[in-house]
This record gives sequence, structure tokens and C-alpha cells, in this order.
Amino acid sequence: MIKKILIANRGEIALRIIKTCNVLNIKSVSIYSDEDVNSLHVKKSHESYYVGNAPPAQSYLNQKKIIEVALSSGADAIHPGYGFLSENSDFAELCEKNNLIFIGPSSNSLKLCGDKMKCKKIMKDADVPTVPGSFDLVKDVETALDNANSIGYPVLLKSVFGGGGRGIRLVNNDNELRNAFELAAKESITAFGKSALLVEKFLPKIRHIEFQLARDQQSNTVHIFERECSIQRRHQKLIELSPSPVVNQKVRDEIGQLAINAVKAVEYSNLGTAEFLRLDDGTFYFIEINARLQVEHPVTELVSGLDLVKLQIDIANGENIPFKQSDLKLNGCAIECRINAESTFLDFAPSTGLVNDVILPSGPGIRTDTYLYPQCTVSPFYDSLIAKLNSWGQSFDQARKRMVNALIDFHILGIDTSISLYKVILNSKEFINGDLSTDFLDRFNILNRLKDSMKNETASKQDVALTAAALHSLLYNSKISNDHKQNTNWDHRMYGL
Amino acid sequence: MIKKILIANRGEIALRIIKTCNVLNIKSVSIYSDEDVNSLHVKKSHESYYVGNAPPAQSYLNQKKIIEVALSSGADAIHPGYGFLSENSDFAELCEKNNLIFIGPSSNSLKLCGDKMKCKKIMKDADVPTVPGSFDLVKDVETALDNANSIGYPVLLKSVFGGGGRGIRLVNNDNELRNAFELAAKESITAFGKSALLVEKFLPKIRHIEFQLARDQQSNTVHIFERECSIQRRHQKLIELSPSPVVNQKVRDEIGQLAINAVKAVEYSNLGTAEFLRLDDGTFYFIEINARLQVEHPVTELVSGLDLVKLQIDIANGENIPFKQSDLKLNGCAIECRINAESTFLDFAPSTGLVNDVILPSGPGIRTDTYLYPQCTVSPFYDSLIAKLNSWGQSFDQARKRMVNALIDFHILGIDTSISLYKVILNSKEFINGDLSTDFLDRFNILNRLKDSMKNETASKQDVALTAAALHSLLYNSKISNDHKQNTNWDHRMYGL
Amino acid sequence: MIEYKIEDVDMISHVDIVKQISNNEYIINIDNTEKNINVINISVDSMEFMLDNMYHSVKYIKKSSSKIELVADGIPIMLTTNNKLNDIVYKNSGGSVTNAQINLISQIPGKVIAVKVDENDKVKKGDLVCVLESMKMQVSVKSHKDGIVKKINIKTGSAVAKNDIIAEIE
Amino acid sequence: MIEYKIEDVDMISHVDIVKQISNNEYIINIDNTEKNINVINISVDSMEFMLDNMYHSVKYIKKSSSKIELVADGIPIMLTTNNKLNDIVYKNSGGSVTNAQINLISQIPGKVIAVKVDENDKVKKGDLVCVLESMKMQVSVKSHKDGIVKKINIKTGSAVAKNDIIAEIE
Repeated sequence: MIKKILIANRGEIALRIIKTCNVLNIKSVSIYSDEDVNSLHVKKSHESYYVGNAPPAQSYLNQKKIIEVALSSGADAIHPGYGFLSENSDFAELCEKNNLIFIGPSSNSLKLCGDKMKCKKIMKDADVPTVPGSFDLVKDVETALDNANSIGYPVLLKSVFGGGGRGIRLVNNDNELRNAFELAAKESITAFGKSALLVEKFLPKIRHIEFQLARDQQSNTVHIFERECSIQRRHQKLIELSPSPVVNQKVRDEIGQLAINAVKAVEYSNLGTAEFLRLDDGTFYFIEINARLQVEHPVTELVSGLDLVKLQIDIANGENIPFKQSDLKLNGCAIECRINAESTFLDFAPSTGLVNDVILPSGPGIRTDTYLYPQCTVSPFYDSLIAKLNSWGQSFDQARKRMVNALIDFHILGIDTSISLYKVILNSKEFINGDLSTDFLDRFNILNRLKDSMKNETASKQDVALTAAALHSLLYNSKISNDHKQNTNWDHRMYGL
Repeated sequence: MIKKILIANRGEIALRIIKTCNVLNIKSVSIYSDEDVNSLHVKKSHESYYVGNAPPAQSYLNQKKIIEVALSSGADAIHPGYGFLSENSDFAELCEKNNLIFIGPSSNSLKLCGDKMKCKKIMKDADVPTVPGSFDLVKDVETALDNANSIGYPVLLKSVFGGGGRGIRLVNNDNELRNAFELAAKESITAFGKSALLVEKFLPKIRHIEFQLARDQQSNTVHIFERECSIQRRHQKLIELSPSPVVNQKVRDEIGQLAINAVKAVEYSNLGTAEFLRLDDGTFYFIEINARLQVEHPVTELVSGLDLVKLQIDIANGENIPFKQSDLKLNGCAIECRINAESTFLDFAPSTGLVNDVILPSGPGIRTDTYLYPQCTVSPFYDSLIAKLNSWGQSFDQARKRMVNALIDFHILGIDTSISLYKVILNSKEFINGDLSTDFLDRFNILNRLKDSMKNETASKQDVALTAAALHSLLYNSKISNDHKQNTNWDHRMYGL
Repeated sequence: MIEYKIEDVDMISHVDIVKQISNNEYIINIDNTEKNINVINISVDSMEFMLDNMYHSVKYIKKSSSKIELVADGIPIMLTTNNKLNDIVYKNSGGSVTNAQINLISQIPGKVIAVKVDENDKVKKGDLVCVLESMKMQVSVKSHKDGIVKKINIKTGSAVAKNDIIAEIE
Repeated sequence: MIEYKIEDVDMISHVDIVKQISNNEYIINIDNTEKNINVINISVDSMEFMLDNMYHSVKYIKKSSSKIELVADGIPIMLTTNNKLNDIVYKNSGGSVTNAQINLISQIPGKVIAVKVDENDKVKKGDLVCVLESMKMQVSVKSHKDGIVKKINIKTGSAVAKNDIIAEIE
């Protein structure tokens, strides 16, 4: 039985894990970099150890040091959170070698999930549909052309060394493909010593829908419903919800079973997520397994009633999942907004520094996971995610309205955040109608609407501003009247009297 | 359809009502006294009107002024919250006369619920069992003796003018009853001009269990499960939970039906609560109907998923309750702690004044309803309830542990609160075992345990205090060294160097 | 009357504080509509007030002679001013006051916190006569003409109503 | 070494700061057990530190010559002191230092922020010789005897190690 967990992470997720540890009477050990000496996860854990300088490579990615701290502190398990070392199979292996329980899948399973090509082939064998395209690296332009013609244009030419949208070319015909292939191969050889290209069907107006999965060491497997994460910006999720407006129980059962098949095929254990793309015609394609606790796990917690971190720990302890698929009932609707510290109109540049004041929203159906507190600082060294605002409602619309009001109540002074952007998205008729897609922001010109909305907000505050300005002239000056006695006659007199 | 609601209340319940108004796109109008000009309900509502001086009689009980404000602001309904005018049938009548919707039962129904003697007789006719005793005022000592002997000693001799435990005498035999009757009658005549006494069976070790009810104007009636509110201090509820550890589905169905019969008997409409006493042998006795939204309504919201304020407004709008009894499923367990501003060891005296700092607990399963914010003040003019901390869990134990950790995380600086007391109660084996009763605090010597627990806490912080004291001598003095240069040689030297 | 233009809003607005009702209450005129103001809190860089019974919180960021930057209910707003105040002051204290007028009249109610002249003192127009406190601000009352202080009707601590005669200057 | 008694706890404790490891790190000895201290933040009335890698936050409420009132992790604690510091200081600077000893020795490492005497100055025992900065605090180094400053080995800005000779006084 796990009695002490080292949390190899920081920020809100470290705090989230500490909360479950407290409920389970498990001691929590946190780690911190120079930058995080004043962070809440340091204060809220039972023990806390310094692991290195601010840059992640020297601290939160410093495998050797983290293992050292885990061993010397007497921890018997490591929870990696998300990001950092959470999907690093070497780290999982290092834990295994040191008899530390890595709260996540085995290193072998992690390796498999990380190798997207291999994973895609395994899915083919398991009859889990993937995005049409090549199953191997495309060695020459002729193979690429064959592939493209068999799946039909437009196609994407992708470098396996890319990621997050980089190294991807959209081509519409044989000619374009020939040109693009030559360029891409050259680039790849220059940069990585070899060409490693794929051809994949280009899919317009797609939704990102994922299934939360749990699999214990006895191979019992369940899905805990879907999350729709289509509201994104450059492949970064912004808003997630469950259920998806386009998933009914029939689809949930069907794709949920595919997701279960997918994790079985890679001999996965613990919690994970199977990500799918969904086309407008209702086709689902598997894309990958996220072999970790997801940022957006609270959405699933709110509609399932489960504590997913507890479930992770239980599974890591070798316990059976304590419920069957048929026991799970999707209850109401939950939405998450990832509050980022960023300046929307400075091309979403990170906004860092001192947070002068914070007031968290609360009340019926509202859950806020955050590491913010008044006078804390947001570091430029780490992720811009500063808070996860979740709302639950009996219906999508109740959850949505609760979220809108919680966004209004969420007061963060000192840095720019994505709160205003989310207000516009959540109030848009397209979001209300569930017309979501990964290009939602562009398709509906959301940034322009945000600009308009801000203009309207300014206009609505016109009388307030005018009043404040007039009172300022009247009352504020009086505050400094002692320094300015030599003014004109009746210098501080009121206008109308 | 209600479009604008005046909230005739203050504090957390005013804020709670505003939140639902916002979700329903209903404008909220708040009122405030001198004392509350800086209160959050003033800031968070759409409009806010001053209604009088700090004493409630001049402001929050100022019926004429409140009606005036409602009419002039264009409100079409008044939500009374709890306390203040919420169960005042005159006020409900005044609303009715002014064509303002009183969000609660009709003035007639309120009048009936307020007349405990009449109510008791109605319940007798409706076959709702009440505490054995006289159904009429006991005019003379002989009648009292008859009553006492027919229900059996010990009995309570109660003055109907009492309340909250005052004017109650416990008597064990005929002799004691004769003496007590004489004294009580004299007292009553001196104070109120007439004697108005009741004889009632004395019930030891009772639980307080109540059923949440909803009844629409079309007479559809449902109960929304029970709440156990046995943890009390001098008839003031401290901790509430749902479900009760001693209510299974069979009992819930049975007593729930009694509760439904009770509200039907007084032609109740809107939300209300039927309060019962439960004896150790499983007998339930109806005591009264609370004709308002209860302080502890969040407990029911958490296990039912409903928004009870919304349900109140829907019913006030003449709508049907949008679900049937059989649609309601009790989901998990919820606990509420009423955080009071009081000094436990100064006989629970109110603790008022400036709140230097507040950090609210949050996270999975935690809901905090409060009017506190950093630098706010707690007024001596009003209720000592400053926050309601609610936890939800799949099981009682998960809810309990989440509550314990949330109590630890709840940081209130500047005033004394009941948080420490609740930590002791929630960690006690008797609470864990569900061995609850209205005399829980006395029966288990909770105050002594709190003293012990505080001693243990002090002892556990011994090393911290010693370290702090030593560092203080070492480092703090150095901060003022500039002012104290004339000290002895090496005045600021370190000890061991 | 002050003229303001709000950046991003294509309109010039005219604002006038019409009168003070009580210590914290004012009537303000914005583009010919009267509104009630109730000031709740005021500090050097922020103000909270009710505008027609709606609560607002404003932080003052920067002020120059022609620009005011503030944050109204969390929304940053920039105002450009066309301040006609000086004209009005000039008109009232210069234009309409003739040299023959003896009485120095208080144009506001307030409490006397300092008397700066004695009877029979020689004063010049613009010399400080007394300081009043009104609406939590100090107001310097200056002589309306050159002359000799014949009579002082106030003393430190006394209350002054609007139109009370503060002093007689001949 | 300081002796403390915590109110409500029937035990007298002995605390000793054993050594400073780095700018914010110390080793402390509490009743014969050594513990690591890492000071995170310090202000006039509060301190945050790690004690054997556990975070603690302490607010100082009141201090008199024999009592310290503080709030440790939210828990109010009263300590009574039996401060033996003065004895030690007396022993070191009075008792054990003979008048014949010439060298004024630094008992701490630090940086010189001011030199208050010149060579050949006459000094009395207790006169200020220099000010060192160490661990964010200023330490006044005073003459250990009456005499004349024969040699000064330091200057403003220079570093001084423990046991370095600051000056020679004859």
C-alpha cells in the first residue's frame, strides 16, 4: 500500500494531487525549483525538497535528483502529474529499477504509446480506425503519390519529427505533393540526418473528442465517458466539456468500446485517455493515447463523481477498479476553462509577474483548481496555465451560464489572462448550439468579436468613467489640497454650488 | 415571469440568491443598512438600495421601506432568504397586496406554520405523528397531571411564549409537576399577562432529521431527501448532512411521505422543510414546518443536483415542478459546517470586527458559500454565520475527509471561528460512526476534547515555535540593529559561531 | 461642466456635478440626464460609488492635464478632457464680484478648520482668509478684493452654511 | 543556547543555532537533535522557513525580555525564555579576553560595510571599530579593550572570514 507519494510536478496539478493524498492519509512530498520556493505546493505538502534551478531541465525534469529525493524522503511512489516526466518511459523505467511505484502505465506501455507509428499499426490490428494515410514512413515520392491517391486529396505531408502543428504541409494534387515532398525530405535530412515523412488524409472542420479510460493491473477496463476538447488554439486545448454535444449514448457505447480496445492493444494500465478526431459525418478516427492524468480530468470527475487521482493510486496499489462499466452514470454536464496567463492581443504572449490580487469564484456547481494566491508570482519558466475553472450543471446550459458568471467573478489583478476570451466564446451562439470544431476561433472570427465585445464593454461603462472622472476632479484634488494652497480663488470649489 | 427580484436579506444567502438570478438572467436588487455599505451583496447585485440603520428593525425588518424599494426599483418579486422577514406572514401579505410575488408560501400558509399549536392539531388530523403531549394549552395543574400520567414521566412543561430552550422545565413526577406548574404559570402571567403552558413527553438522546419539500401551485409535491441536523448547540444547528446515517431507502420513503402529508395539510406551496425528531428506537415525530429556504439547503443541492433557489423561483412563477418523486436519485453524501464568528471558549460569544485575511478552501467536492473577503468586517448587529462550508463525496467517509481537509485549508485571520471545534467533531469516532444526537457536544465532552486537541496541536508545533524563537533572536534583532548600535559588544552575534 | 471624450466611443460627453445632497451624495448631470451618486469609499487611487443605485469600483491609473486613465469595474478606459472649470472659476470670482461688495460669502457649507486673518488686517484679493472642511476636503477661502478685514463672523471649529457671511472686507 | 518553556507543555527545551550553512540555511539543535532550517521569507513580524523540509509559517505577536508570543502554522504559542545569551557575551568579551590580547578577531564571517576608526586612533573598550554585514544583518564590532589602533586589516567592501584579525589594538 502506497503511504508516501513524491509529486514530480508543480502548480495546480501538484496541489490537486496533494488534496487526494490528504483525503487518503497518504503523505505528500513535493519538489521545487528556485522559482517555486514561494509556491503553494511547497507549503501544502508534508515535505518539500529543492531539486534545482528554474529551467525545467535542471529541476522538474531532473530525473536523477528526483529519484534521489524520493528515496531519501522514504516515498514509495511517484506521481508525475501531466507534462514534465509524466510520459517519459525512461523515467518510468528508472522508478521501476529503484522500486518506486510510478503512478501511471508501465515503461513498456509508455514507450509504445509514445511511438505513434507503432501505435498506429497496433490499432490497425486491433480494428481501431485511425486517420487514413501511410502506416510506415514514406521513403520516396512515388510511395507518397500512391498513398495520396488511394486516400484522396487533399492530404497532409507530415514529418514525424514535428509536433504541435510544425512540419506539416497541406497538398491538393500530385504536383504539389511532388514539390512538397522534395522540400520536406531535404529539410528533414538537414535537420535530423534522415527523412521521416508520413502522408495523411487532410480532415477539415474536425472535432477533438477523447475518452477517459481506466485499466487495472488485472486488465479490467472501463471508459469514464468522453470529453469534447474542440475549442483549441494552435493545438492547445482551451475549453473542454463532457458530455460532447454530438455524442449520444449509442455513440458513447460504440466509441467507448473502441477506446477500451485501443488501451488493451497496448497493454496499458492505470488512467489514460484515447483521443479521437470526429468528422462532420460522425466518423471517429483514433489519434493517440495520452498516457497520463489529463489537465481536463476535473470535467470527468464532475460528471462521474469519481476522484480520478484516487483511482490512479488505487490501481497503482494493484487494486481492482471498484465498479463496472454499467455502474457508471453520466450525471449532468461539466465545462472547464483553462485560464492562461497570456495577452490575447499580443499574439497570446505569456503574461508573467506579480499577481497583486486574486478572488476565486465559488458557489453552486463551481470548482476552481489553481495555484494562485494574492501576491504570488507567475513564472516565465513554466506553463501559462494558472487556473482551471470548472462548472457543473444539470444541463449544458446551466453549466454554461454558471461558467459565464464564474468567469465574471474571477478576479485576477496584475497579469493578463484568457478570461475575456472565454466569456466571448461561452456567450457565442455557436458555442451555445454546440457547433464546435478545432478551428472554432478562426471559423467564427472570435478575436474580432472579442475586440467588439471589449468596445461594447467600454461603452457600457461610459457613465461610470465619466462620473469617476468628475468625482476625481472634485474629490481627489482635495486630498492634495495641502500641497497646493496657492491656487486660484476657490480652487477646490464645487461646480454647481 | 419574474424578471427582477428584490432580495430582502444580506450576507451569504443574499449572494447565493444573486448567483441563481444571474444564471436565470433575472435582475437582482439588494438592500443594505449602514453597516453593510461595504458588503459583497451590495457589490454583486444589479441595483442596491439603502434601507436604514444597522439595527435589523430599522433596515432588514423594515417592511414598509422594503416594499417601497421593491416597487420603485421595478422588482416583481421578493426573495426573503432565511431569518429576517422570511416567515413573517404580515410581510407576505403586504407583498401580496402590492402585487409583488413573495417567493415562499402564501401568507395564510405561513400563518398556519407559525402557529405551532394549530399546526400540531392539523397534523393529528392528517395522521402525522407529533411528540406525545397536550394538544391544547394546559389551563390547570390537574389537566397537566392527567396529561403527564397518560404520556408517562419524565415530561417537559413548556411555555408557548418561550423558544430556543427558554421557558422549559423537566419534571419527573407528580410532585415536581405541581411545583413547576405553579412557578411557570406565575412567571408567564407576570411576563405575558396570561399562562400558556404545554405538557410534552421528554425525549432523551434524540436526532434532528428533516425532509426538504417542494410543492408547486398545482399541488404537485415531492420530498428531496432528508438532512440530519443533530449536531447542535443550544438548538442552533452546527453541522448538517445528507443522507442521515440512520435513514435507509425504506425509512426515507415512509417518513418522506409523512412529510409530504404534513405540507399538504397546511396547503403549503413553494420550498419548505418538515422537521422531525427521531428516537433511538426509530420512531419519528413531526415538530414543525420551516416555511423558507433553509441555511443548510446546499447539502440537498449537492446530493440531488438541483438548484433549490431556481426551483423556488420556478414555483413562484406558477410552473410545475419539472420532475417526479421517482426521478430523484440521492447521489453520494454531503456535509455542511456552519462557520460561525464566535469564541468557543468564551461561551461561544460572537467574535466581530475586521477580517484581515481570508483564504477559501476549494477543489474536488468543496463548495464554500460566504460573504467574507479580505479586509471585510463582521458586524455585531447580525447573525454570526459567516460561511457555509460544504463537502460532497461518493461516500460519507469521503465527504467527511474532504471536509476535514477543507477546514484545515480555510484560513480566516482577525476573528475567532468555530473551525477548530468542527475539526474535533469531524475527526471524532462517534461522528465517524454516525452516533449523532442533539446533545452530541455534551454527551461526548467535545469541548474538553477540543481543549486536549489544542494542547496536542501546540505540542506538535513545539519545534516550529522553538526554531522561530531562536531565529527571531538571531535575525529579527538584526533588522533593527541600526537603531540599537549602542548595545554590548557583539550584540548581534550568533550563538554558536 | 467638463467635456470628456472616451477613447473608442465616438461621442463627446458633458458632465456636471449639479449639487451635493449630503456628505457622500451628489447629483451629477451626464449629457442632460441627472443621476444620483453615492460615494462609498475613496482613497488616493480608487473610488467606490453607487451610480443610480448600481455599485461601481474605479481605479485611477494616471492623470495628466488632458487625459485620465482609469479602470472602471475592471475595464480600462481612457478619457480625454476639455476642462472648462478654470473659465467658470474666473467668471465667478472675477467677473461677477464687484469691488464694492463687502461681504465674503461662503459658497459651500463646511466646518472652519483655520482662520488666517485677524480683524483690521490688510488683505489683498486672493489672500487666504480661512480654510473650510467640506466633503472630506479642505477648501481655501480667499479674499474677493483688496481691503481691510472689518469683521470676522467665524472661528475655528464653527460650522458655516452656504451663503453665510464669513467676513466683511472694506 | 537558549532555554525555552512552552506554555501548556511540561518540558523545558534547549535550542542552539549550531551553524550557518549558506545564506538562508542553518543547522539548529533542539534538545540534542539537529535539524535543518531553510529560511524562505522574513519580515518584521513574520517568518517562513522549512524545518527538516517541512514548510512552516510563523507570525510574531509580541516579545518581552522573557516572553515570546507567536502563531506557528496558525496555532498561538507562548514561550517563556531563559536567555543565557548575555552570560555568553559577557564571558567572551569580558571574561576570556585579557587586556594583553592585541588582536581584535572577527567571530563571524561577513562583509565590511563601514570602518569607524583610523590607525593610531585612541579607543576605549566598547567603541565601535567596524560594521560587518552577515546573513542580511549588520553586526557592530567593538573594541575589546582600551588602547591605540596599531593596524587595521580591513577596508569597506572587503570580506572577513571567521577568526580573521580585524585590527590590532595595543
